[in-house]
Amino acid sequence: GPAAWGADEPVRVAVAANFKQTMDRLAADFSKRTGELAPIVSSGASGLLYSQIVQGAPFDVFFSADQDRPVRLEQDGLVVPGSRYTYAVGKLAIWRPGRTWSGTLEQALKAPDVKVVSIANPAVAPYGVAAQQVLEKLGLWAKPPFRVVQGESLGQAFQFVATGNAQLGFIALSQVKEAMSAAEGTIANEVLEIDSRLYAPLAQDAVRLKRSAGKAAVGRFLDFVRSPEGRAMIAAAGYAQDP
Amino acid sequence: MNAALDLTPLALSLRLAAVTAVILLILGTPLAWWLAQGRSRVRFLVEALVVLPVVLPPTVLGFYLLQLLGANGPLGRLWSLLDVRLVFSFTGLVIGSVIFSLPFVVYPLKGVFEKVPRAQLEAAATLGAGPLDRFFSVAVPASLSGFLAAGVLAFAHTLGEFGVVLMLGGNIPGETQVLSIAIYNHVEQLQYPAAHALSAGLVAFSFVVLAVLHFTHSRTKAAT
Amino acid sequence: MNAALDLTPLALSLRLAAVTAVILLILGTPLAWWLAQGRSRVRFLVEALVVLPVVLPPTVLGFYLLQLLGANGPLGRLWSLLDVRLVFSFTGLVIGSVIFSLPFVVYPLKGVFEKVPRAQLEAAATLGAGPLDRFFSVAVPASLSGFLAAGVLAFAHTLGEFGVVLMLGGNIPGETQVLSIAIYNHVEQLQYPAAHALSAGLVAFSFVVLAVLHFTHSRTKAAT
Amino acid sequence: MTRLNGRFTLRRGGFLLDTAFDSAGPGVTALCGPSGAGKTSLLRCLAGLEMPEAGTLSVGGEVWFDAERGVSVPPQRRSIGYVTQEPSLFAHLSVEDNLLYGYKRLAPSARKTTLEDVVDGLGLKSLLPRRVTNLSGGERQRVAIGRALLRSPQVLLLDEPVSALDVAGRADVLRYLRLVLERFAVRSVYVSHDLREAARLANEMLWMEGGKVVAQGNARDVLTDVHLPFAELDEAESLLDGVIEGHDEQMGLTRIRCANQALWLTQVEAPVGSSHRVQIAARDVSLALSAPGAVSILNVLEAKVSDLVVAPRQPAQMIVRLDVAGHPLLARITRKSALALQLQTGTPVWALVKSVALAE
Amino acid sequence: MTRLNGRFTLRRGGFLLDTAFDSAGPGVTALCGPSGAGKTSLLRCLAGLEMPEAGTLSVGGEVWFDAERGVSVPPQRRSIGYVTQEPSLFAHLSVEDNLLYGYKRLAPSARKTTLEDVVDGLGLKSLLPRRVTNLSGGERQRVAIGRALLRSPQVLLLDEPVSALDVAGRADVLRYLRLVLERFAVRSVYVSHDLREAARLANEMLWMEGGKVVAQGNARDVLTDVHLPFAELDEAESLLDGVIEGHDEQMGLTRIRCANQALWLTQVEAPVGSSHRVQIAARDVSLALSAPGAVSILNVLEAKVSDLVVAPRQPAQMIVRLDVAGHPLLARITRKSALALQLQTGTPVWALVKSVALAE
Ligand SMILES: Nc1ncnc2c1ncn2[C@@H]1O[C@H](COP(=O)(O)OP(=O)(O)OP(=O)(O)O)[C@@H](O)[C@H]1O
Ligand SMILES: Nc1ncnc2c1ncn2[C@@H]1O[C@H](COP(=O)(O)OP(=O)(O)OP(=O)(O)O)[C@@H](O)[C@H]1O
Ligand SMILES: [Mg+2]
Ligand SMILES: [Mg+2]
Repeated sequence: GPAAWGADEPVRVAVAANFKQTMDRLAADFSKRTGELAPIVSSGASGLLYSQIVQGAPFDVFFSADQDRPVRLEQDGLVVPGSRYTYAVGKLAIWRPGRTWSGTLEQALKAPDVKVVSIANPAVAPYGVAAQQVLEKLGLWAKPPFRVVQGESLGQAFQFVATGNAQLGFIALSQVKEAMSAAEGTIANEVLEIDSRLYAPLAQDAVRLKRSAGKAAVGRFLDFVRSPEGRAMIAAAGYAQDP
Repeated sequence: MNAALDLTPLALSLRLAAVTAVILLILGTPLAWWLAQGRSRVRFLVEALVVLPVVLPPTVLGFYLLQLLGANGPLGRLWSLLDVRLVFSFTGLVIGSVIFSLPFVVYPLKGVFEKVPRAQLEAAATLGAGPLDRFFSVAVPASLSGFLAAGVLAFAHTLGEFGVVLMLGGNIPGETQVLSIAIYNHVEQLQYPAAHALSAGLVAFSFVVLAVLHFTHSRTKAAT
Repeated sequence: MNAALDLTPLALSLRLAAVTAVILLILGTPLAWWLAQGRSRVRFLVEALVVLPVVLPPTVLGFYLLQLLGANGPLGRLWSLLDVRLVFSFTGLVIGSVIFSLPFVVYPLKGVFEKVPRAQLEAAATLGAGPLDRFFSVAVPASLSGFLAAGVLAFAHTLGEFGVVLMLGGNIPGETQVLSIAIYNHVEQLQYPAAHALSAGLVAFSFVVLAVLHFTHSRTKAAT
Repeated sequence: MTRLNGRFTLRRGGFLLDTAFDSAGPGVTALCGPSGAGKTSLLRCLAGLEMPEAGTLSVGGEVWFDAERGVSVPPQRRSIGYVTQEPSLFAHLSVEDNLLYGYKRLAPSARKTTLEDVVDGLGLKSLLPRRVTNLSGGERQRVAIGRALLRSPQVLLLDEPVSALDVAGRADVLRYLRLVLERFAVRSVYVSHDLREAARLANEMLWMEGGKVVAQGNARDVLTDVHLPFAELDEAESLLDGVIEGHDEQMGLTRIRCANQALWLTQVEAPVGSSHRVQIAARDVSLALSAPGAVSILNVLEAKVSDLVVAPRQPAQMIVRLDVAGHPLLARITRKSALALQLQTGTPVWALVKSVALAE
Repeated sequence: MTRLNGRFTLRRGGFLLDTAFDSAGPGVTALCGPSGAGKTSLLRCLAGLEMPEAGTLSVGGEVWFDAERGVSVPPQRRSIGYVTQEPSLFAHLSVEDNLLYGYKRLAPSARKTTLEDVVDGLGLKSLLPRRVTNLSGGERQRVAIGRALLRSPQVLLLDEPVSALDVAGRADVLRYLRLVLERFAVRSVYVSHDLREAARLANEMLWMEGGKVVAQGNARDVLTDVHLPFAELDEAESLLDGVIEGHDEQMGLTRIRCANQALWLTQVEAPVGSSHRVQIAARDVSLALSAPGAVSILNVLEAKVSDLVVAPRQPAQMIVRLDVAGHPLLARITRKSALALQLQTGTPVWALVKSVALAE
């Protein structure tokens, strides 16, 4: 029942799937430093989290993968006014397993053995939109010399490459670190970060939800995420900060 | 974070699958019996209706259920008067799973119920058994394999279910984060070893449970 | 993007569901018959095995199938020698859907096959019908409702399926982007009117098809 | 006793059951008729398993069915035992549990018999723990009979209950059945194609054809009416009531006085002075104009021809109805013999009775 | 003709079928015995529906089963028609399609009969378009018989095929069956609890008890052997072969010469001079020491007592085997009569035969 979010309740965080691991680390670190309860982290696609929040999901803060959904929540009046801010800006990269990087992005994409390229679904994932923009800029979107397969999420776009079904994939730079931490071995030298001018900034916004009112720990957690320590952890995960 | 060792999602999944299977058997049995043996002319409409939950993608079904049962949904408001939250709780998972696996219980049961020999039901009636008594003393024992099938499908389908549960439950660790979501998360987070371990465990565990169930059932059949 | 008017995903979904249901009936029927009437002692193991595809979350199942059937997977390599691509193609969708809906075909069929009267099979044998002939001339007509149930479940479950299809298909518009993915995308993008329109269309269409099927079946049963 | 009366109109495809019946009882009413006459359909209406479009049924004064008033007592609340033409045992229960199915559903006070009694009477002892699916045809029938008896019904419906039994087994079962029916004053409707079997049990007979009861009455009268279909059957027979006069222990015979004359039959266990009914097959009766000399035929009765017709389906045979001191007795002889003996109504004759059996 | 011989060992729970048999044919072999004797089990072994642990079966010289050599021709490749004790019609097919099921699966050249013939012979015309689920018991049996006949089998297995038919229907069906069996020289094994019925059809009889064939032989000999179980049955009877001597058109009678004496029976449609077999029920035979005077009994035969025993189950009765010019004839009389007539082996007697019927 509603009594469940009393004062000594842990902070409940809804986070876009691509930021989940970073959030897990932030939460653990927060708890270790402050001695407070570790926040409970629920992840999902941003659009689904949005629907759940509208329907009263018990989340205190929402870390979206884009700016659109937090804005919508603001308009819906579910957000503590003034709490929206950009907590990270994503970096797009391409991953070409099996070879140490050389040459340009364009060369890589036009290599004859690149038959399948995976991206996140532009319809649902901001990174997909960014990938589409890159391909458009390079004139490879309308009639690509390869097949474009779309993952429902960044994770799936990554898996298509990881399983060898795509020779090249557009991923988030943050996934490189994740893959390393997940003992996939380092793939850092198989990855090329894409010039951020080729795509619109991947700003990811967070909001504090109104229902967290009166729960002081929420403010402390958000402060921690915004603190230099928190920002350092986000940067280390492969994100830029708000420009 | 070493989620591979966190057994909460597994326990939650098993509890959810068991509760769902039991509720589905309780709800699905009379429905299937009515479909199989009833005389109403509109049965075919209900037969079609029962299948509809699975033609929608689970996440989308979950989305609509969320609209219906959520804080702003018509049913959600009603229940919140009773201080019961239907979504983002175990209750929500159960409701979603029950709806989503309904056809997999109703159809196999209906199939075997149709084959209960009418002569045996009539014999039971002339021997003094009323409709309910006939159902339990004749139809149920003659349909055990159907119950097993229905239960197994409901249990397994609920174990693997993901979209509805994610939507209605909210992926809250320790509360609504079931095993399927946990595995999904691991895959999504590229934590493959953890995903493999959990998947293998789930598959092996399910296999053993199912094999034991079927083996026991085949023994029972041979014995009676 | 006005996908509400784009009927390609719908056509693809229907084709996928139909092909999957047909293949599943073709594969599932002998398997179910063997499980129902065979004498092997290891049937219970196979019965358990058949259910395993649904205990894994669909996306995760898709992930493993991708490993197996993909370019670097053992089966994928084999088939690529024949210049057949198993993933990111309609073939891939079909394979994934078939595996994922297998229990929903095998179990209902097995249920009715078990109830085919042995006396009738024996009568057919003494009248000169070999095993295959007996199966088609006695068991199949006696099990029509089981086939209907199996077909309906396979069709509907494939229509709504999402995770496996997404993983094996790669969501390629016009090729592997089925309706369930399209609807999901709309929901995810908060394009609710489009999502509602597609969902309502899918549900209404399915309802009509299913109702007609069941109505026809109930007529046939009454007539013979 | 329990009177069964009513009428039913039931349409099933091209078949129309449309008949009235009134059977006062007591005891067994035999229901006979050709295949497809509607015997099973009538029993199903009595049991409440068919819902006639029109009609009524009252049993011992209680209304069980009345289409107009919308009354229809469901089968489980009619006190019936129904042994169907093809036994439908519960495949998932053992023989014992099949037998006890109806018994368990009775209030202990309503139980008229016990498992032991029925098991002994029907010879089911060795079958009790068996599953029913691999019983032989005759075993299945006996279990079905036992199950119906253990329900201790007011009315017992028997649809060819012993058709799969061999002659000896059939006799055993019928003997036991007769005993139970009498002991508990059960009303019974008994479908049989074997007229001798039916006559041995029945007080009353119904003959159905084309969905209608076309002849009905006291078994003795119906059986010996030369204008009714019974008399023309191979198994036609007569029933005579009598009193036991004595036993010839040495020969194993019993003398019974029927129609004021003595008849010998195989010794029966019954006290001198007790009343019994005997049955005499028409084909076992020969006729002579004078008292015969030394023959192996024990029983010779003085009689008078009261009616005679040519057997409708066998024109070489005549059916002769005799009057034995007021009691009807059927004889079947060839037309040649009848002509040689110059039989006509009123001719005094000697009836040579080859075989006499106790009917009850 | 098709000889059936072999032996089977088949264990089913507590029951052991363990018997050898050798039935040379031609024609019908009757299989009788008490309920649970193993008759159905034996037929199922013949049909190939049971797999005996040991044994052999050869039919007309062809090996259908040999456990040791691992030979077992599957049912569908044995040329059998099997009418089971409880008819198992195909519920999803019409009566017509049921009838044609086996027929359609035969090469046209192997078809010995036609749908029309069978439908006419069994009176199934009006049932053809019907679904089988609502047929009456007797109708179901006739359809099952028709279905088996239309398979044009070499061997026909009949398990109480007419148990649900009324007397007239039964006679019609058996008449037709006899016709077909003869016309197409079909070998048949016929289980029946009605000995008269069996005798009317059979050349040979097997008696089973407790899973074993305990008596076997020519129907005439087996039936009249006073030491075999047949003779003690109520329905015990004798078979005599004879030649038609003439017809009495006016009286509707036929004279047949059997055992050198004349017997009268209901007129039959058969040319003078043709051979026939007649059956005489033991209970229809009375004995006299002197030639009787005017009686309605047409047939009086000179005979000699060749054997006599007290009926094992009915100690008041005696079973007497007569020798009528070398042919055996059974009579059943009371012990009292036997004593009065002072019968012993060798006593010359007159056999008064109440009723004679054509057996084939
Ligand atoms: N739905 C139906 N449509 C047409 N005829 C039907 C239907 N149901 C029953 N009949 C016919 O009704 C008749 C009476 O059936 P019933 O079973 O009462 O006969 P019966 O007297 O018991 O015969 P039997 O002695 O052969 O068992 C049969 O000829 C049967 O074919
Ligand atoms: N699995 C089993 N376990 C124990 N006994 C069995 C089994 N199967 C059959 N029997 C017994 O075998 C015996 C022979 O059966 P069968 O059906 O051959 O008898 P039958 O001679 O045809 O009798 P009926 O005249 O009653 O039909 C029966 O007593 C039956 O109960
Ligand atoms: Mg009937
Ligand atoms: Mg039998």
